[in-house]
Amino acid sequence: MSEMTYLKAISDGLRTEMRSDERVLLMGEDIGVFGGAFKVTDGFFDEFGADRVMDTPLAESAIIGTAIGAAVVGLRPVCEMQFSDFIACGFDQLVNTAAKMYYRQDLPVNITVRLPSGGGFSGGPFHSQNPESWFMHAPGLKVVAPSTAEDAKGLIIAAMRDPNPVVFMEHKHLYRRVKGEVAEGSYETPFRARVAREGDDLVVIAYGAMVHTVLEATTDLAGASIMVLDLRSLVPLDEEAILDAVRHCSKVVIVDEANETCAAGAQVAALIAERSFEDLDGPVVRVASPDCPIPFSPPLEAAVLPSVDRVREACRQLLEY
Amino acid sequence: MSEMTYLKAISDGLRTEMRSDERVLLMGEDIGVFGGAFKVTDGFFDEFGADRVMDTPLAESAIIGTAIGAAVVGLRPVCEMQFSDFIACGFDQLVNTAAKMYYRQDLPVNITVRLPSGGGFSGGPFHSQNPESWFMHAPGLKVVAPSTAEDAKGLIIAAMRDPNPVVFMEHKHLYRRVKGEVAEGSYETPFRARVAREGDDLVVIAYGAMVHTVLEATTDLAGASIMVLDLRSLVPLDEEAILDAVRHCSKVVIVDEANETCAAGAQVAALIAERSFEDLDGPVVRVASPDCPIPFSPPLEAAVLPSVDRVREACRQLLEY
Amino acid sequence: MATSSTHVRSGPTTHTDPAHLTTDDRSGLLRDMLMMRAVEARAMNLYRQGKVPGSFYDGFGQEAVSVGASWAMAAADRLCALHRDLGAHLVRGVSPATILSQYMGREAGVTSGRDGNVHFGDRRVGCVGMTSMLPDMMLVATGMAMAFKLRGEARCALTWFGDGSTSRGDFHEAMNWAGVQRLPVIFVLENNQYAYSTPTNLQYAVDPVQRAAGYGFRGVSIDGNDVEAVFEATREARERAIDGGGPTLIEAVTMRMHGHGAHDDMKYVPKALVEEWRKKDPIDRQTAVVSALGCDVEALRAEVLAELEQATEVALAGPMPDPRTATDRVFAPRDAGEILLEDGAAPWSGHRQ
Amino acid sequence: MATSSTHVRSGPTTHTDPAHLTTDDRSGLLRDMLMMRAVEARAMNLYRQGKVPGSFYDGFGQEAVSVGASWAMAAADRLCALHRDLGAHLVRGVSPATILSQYMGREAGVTSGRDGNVHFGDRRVGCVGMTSMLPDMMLVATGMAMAFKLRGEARCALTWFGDGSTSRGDFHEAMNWAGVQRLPVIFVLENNQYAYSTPTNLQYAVDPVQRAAGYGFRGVSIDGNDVEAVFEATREARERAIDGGGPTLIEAVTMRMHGHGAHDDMKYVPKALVEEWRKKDPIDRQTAVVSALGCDVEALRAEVLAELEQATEVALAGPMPDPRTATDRVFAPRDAGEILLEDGAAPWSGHRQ
Ligand SMILES: Cc1ncc(C[n+]2csc(CCOP(=O)(O)OP(=O)(O)O)c2C)c(N)n1
Ligand SMILES: Cc1ncc(C[n+]2csc(CCOP(=O)(O)OP(=O)(O)O)c2C)c(N)n1
Ligand SMILES: [Mg+2]
Ligand SMILES: [Mg+2]
Repeated sequence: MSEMTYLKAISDGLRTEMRSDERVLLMGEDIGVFGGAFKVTDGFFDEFGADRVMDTPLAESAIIGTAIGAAVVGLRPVCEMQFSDFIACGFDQLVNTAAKMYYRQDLPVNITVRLPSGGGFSGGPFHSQNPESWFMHAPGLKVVAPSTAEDAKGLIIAAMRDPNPVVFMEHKHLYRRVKGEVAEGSYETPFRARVAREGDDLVVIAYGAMVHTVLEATTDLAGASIMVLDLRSLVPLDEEAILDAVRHCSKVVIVDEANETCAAGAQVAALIAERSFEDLDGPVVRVASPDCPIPFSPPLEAAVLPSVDRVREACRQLLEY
Repeated sequence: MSEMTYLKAISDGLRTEMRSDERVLLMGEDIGVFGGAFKVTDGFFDEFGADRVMDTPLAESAIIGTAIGAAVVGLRPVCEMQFSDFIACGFDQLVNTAAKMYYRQDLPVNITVRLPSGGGFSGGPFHSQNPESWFMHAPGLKVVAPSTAEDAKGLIIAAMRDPNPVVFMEHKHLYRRVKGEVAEGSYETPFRARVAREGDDLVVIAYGAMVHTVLEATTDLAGASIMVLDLRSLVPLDEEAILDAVRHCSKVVIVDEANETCAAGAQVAALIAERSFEDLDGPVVRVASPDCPIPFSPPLEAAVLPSVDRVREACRQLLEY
Repeated sequence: MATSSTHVRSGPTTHTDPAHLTTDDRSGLLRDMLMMRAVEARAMNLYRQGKVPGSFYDGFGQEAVSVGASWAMAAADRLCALHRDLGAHLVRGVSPATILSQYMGREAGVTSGRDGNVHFGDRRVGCVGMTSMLPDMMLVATGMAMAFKLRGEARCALTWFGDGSTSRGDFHEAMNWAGVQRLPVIFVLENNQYAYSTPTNLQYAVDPVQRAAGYGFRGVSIDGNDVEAVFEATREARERAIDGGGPTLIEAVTMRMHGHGAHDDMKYVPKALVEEWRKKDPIDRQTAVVSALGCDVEALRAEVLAELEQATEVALAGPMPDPRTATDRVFAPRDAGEILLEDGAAPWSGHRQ
Repeated sequence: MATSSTHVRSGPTTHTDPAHLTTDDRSGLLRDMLMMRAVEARAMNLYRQGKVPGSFYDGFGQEAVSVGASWAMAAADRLCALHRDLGAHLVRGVSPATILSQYMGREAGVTSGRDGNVHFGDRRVGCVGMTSMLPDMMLVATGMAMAFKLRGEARCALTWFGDGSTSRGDFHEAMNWAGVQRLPVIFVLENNQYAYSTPTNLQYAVDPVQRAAGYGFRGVSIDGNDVEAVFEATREARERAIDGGGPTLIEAVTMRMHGHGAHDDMKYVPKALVEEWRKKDPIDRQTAVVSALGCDVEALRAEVLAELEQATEVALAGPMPDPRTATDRVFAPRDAGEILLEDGAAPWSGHRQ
């Protein structure tokens, strides 16, 4: 065990798997010599060389498309988008070619697509997006979103080993802010939810960076006992864990950093509305970014992203319901 | 008034607006000499010429991107994707450049993007998709989806006049199957929901092709009085009409042809779960395509798309709840 | 300028060197073209009878392009065939019965009814099923070639695409990537003069074969209705690829002799153009070549038709897929990690030497 | 082949014809470059003081490219400036105070704090704010040019982009579209040798200026650190565009003299390369030209700095945006339909004749 940041845990997972599986190949812009825009692959170039830590042309469709090709002949490419926002430029290859290949042709596409996502540091409209729900709505893609260092390592390893295309949401704002004990060597985190805190009066469901916002917001909230459920995986979605938590607490708040409409949280809310009707003692409350681009200027950005205060207020109101 | 198909109503709307506003320009693959893959622009080339009914190269990003450029200097381009599925190839320009321009720069982007969507005719995984929820999750885009000939004309005209980028979902399976009385001349359909049938015991919420499936499924359903709400617009979403209907009926079924997870219906369900808690006499039931690519072979496709039977069964069960 | 620029101008038309083809090869090429045409003609009939759901596309008049190019490929090479390239599947070893089942959406089709018409690729013969979005497969082929190069394998990847497809960004991203990495990939531009109804002058100002030079590799334009010329250009490109000489763009100039799909009467194509090209029919041409060598083409034709009859019967007798399986196979199970493309048939005698 | 092919090979380097520039023009070019450098240096300071949120990118050493090219543009022309092109905004008339406000996310910035750093364009001076996804603006510029051509207007559109940006599909789609329609659009490829850390040999095998020929229009490579050469090449391209001669790809060869952003120490760039280019500083060069003409460059410099001081004060005194407005303006109101790009400043004397 050693303590490391969320970022280092991702690096550690990639490195561990690359050492044990020579089929793993990293592809992306500036990931080699430079070590990546966020330094996730710092030092990899020296250890693994240009062939396995490939500095690609600036071409997202090509990164995904060639990775698919390499995968179906036996490599296990991990693609980095420099920011998750740029996946819009490789969208077609991901949702059409990669996602549907196994269903259509019985041919698995073992690629992992790393998407550094999220806001909170004045990245503005093109460097702050949380695009996960687009991929939840593209059958054939798995989507995971760790919130802790431990899970970051375990999920990136599991993603590389999963024969399906896996979209790995890594939240930029967690990279260096979040630290934790991480086991040495190789392990996999299952694509299932995790109870981040036990509780009885209300459950808050979140994933990625919002797990931390939620934990902070619900610590010592007027003495209430609040469960926090960290989804970890969005596809597959751990429906059982969600329904169990709601059954146990009878009240639920769902928090998304993404824009509200058709976000992951909308799916979770819809699930609960359909399956937990008799368990609910109050409305299914959502907290999310409103439907606008994520603004650059700090006061504007702070007004848009779900804050500790907004989550706390939502919980307080629901507790009183 | 004259009776025409849904398809002809779209043509009629385009033609009417082109005659009165010379800024309107149609762009797309094979829309000129050939009149479009579905013949929506049949005859337009002869009437308006190659400059206003532009046969473009096979390049979706270019179609959207150049349309944006033309719009900000005063034209009003209407882009046709040959099938809605191909919008994945122009995704970036739509969600990043068009959608965010007004918010970022105070510069409206008056483009309309026509997306012939939906399944039901063995189009297979690449010619049957219903991608509307991707665009609902891209702030800055309006999204409309007519179900009738009358609304098809009124919404396409309103879309062209709206200064924002509007995604116009036209369901291929309605093109020639659905007919209706359509007023001559110019009119706009508001971006609001419409009660397709009054009722008191249960409301079914749908849009596009599913409105017809729902109307058929709920005609004479064990004597129940079933309201059908046709959303018509997905962004903006007519929240008031939805909440009113639920308040009135206390039971709701939401039907999507799209894949279930994070679909438009998920957002509607989430809205109801949050805002109608005290009005509900039963779970918020959803009927949608399961999360898989839309298969080609008729028995497989029929097993996936929401059918009259599935909707009827869902309503029956909820009525008995 | 800190650029390594390799200026390779487009070369002249490659001519067939018959030394590479035995008489059996040459009649084999004809046989596969005959079978492609026969299968598509049959499928068109089945379509008109309502037995092929959805829409129907064929490669009538373009048989030489897919057959000629795939004939040059070795068993370990990998292919992505497009919608005019039925011949490639036949060459690689997919049976006519499987193909007809595929068209009809039957369980025995390559995709078990999950995808339609030519949107398929049998992974057991080294083919990736095409994505409809054109030309996505150029990047997939480039990626396969990248893997071959990284592993130091003497194999190559090949894909086809049309004149219209050259307008899309993925064409460029693939050409550029393949050029930068000097990959063993062969791009066959099937220039059939139209993209649906759109003539090439609305698609490009300069013939795309000229662009190869701007990516640092060879571009060659050949007669796409001469199956042996297509074979020879591909064979040569393959040799270069395997030898580390990088990619090749082959433009096979041909003509789409049917509508874009079964629904299209192609009124937009000048009649004279069609007439002109009818005289260049690739099957007629190869028939003349093979007849001159003393082969009995009529017997070959009869053999093909007999095989097709049987295939049709088999296909028609097969069941439709079970609707309860519709949502199976969205995700591969964990142990599917070892399922990859497998080797295909490689009929050319040169591969057996 | 049913293609209309216009073979236009890349031309030789264009040399400045000083007849097109008066002494005032020549010192004006210098002034704008001085101001660009001064504003960016100030902004970098403000960034280090924590007053510029997010990240910070500049165009140090590349001032000639944006200033020279935008100087050739007329008021009615339309521009999309990229992240190294601050000079273009200055030339078109955006004030240094507005720009500093923009960097600091203040209400008085062009985007009222909604977008950051150089991600802006003031529609009131005919500029479209860049989308971060490179090179999306090539298509937007192409679309503006298309509208001009359709309406028969004697105007053109211009956009810049980097060497890295040429690898993306949108580069190709724009080049191809512009070539097919022969549009009045000017593409300025700012080749500064690197895309973030990626050198050009990983980006392309052949210098992209060679590709223009493959799209049927002129490509020219010029010294991007010679502001008058950039001006002249752009002026000439603009004349051709307005005369119906179609697009031009201008490659301005330059060097990025700072890191990709403020966080980047560019260790990956050979020191010798930086040293070599330091001697070619575009401001030094134009200073020599203008001094030789008898202008008092020191006075000019002082004037620029004084203006900058004042601008900084104004910007620093301005308020941050009101958080309650954060979700305003997602959609334009119905009557916004008439809001379009407006004319910008066009300082070149040639436009006043
Ligand atoms: C990205 C994309 N846009 C649109 C289409 C619809 N479409 C299918 S085939 C076709 C024409 C293709 O022309 P070409 O590349 O010349 O191939 P051909 O059919 O002539 O063989 C079009 C527009 C598509 N398949 N993919
Ligand atoms: C589509 C896309 N992918 C990735 C990025 C991230 N990114 C920003 S600038 C940059 C390098 C751009 O290089 P170049 O085009 O040469 O411009 P330069 O910065 O050198 O002026 C990258 C990779 C981006 N902006 N857009
Ligand atoms: Mg074609
Ligand atoms: Mg650069």
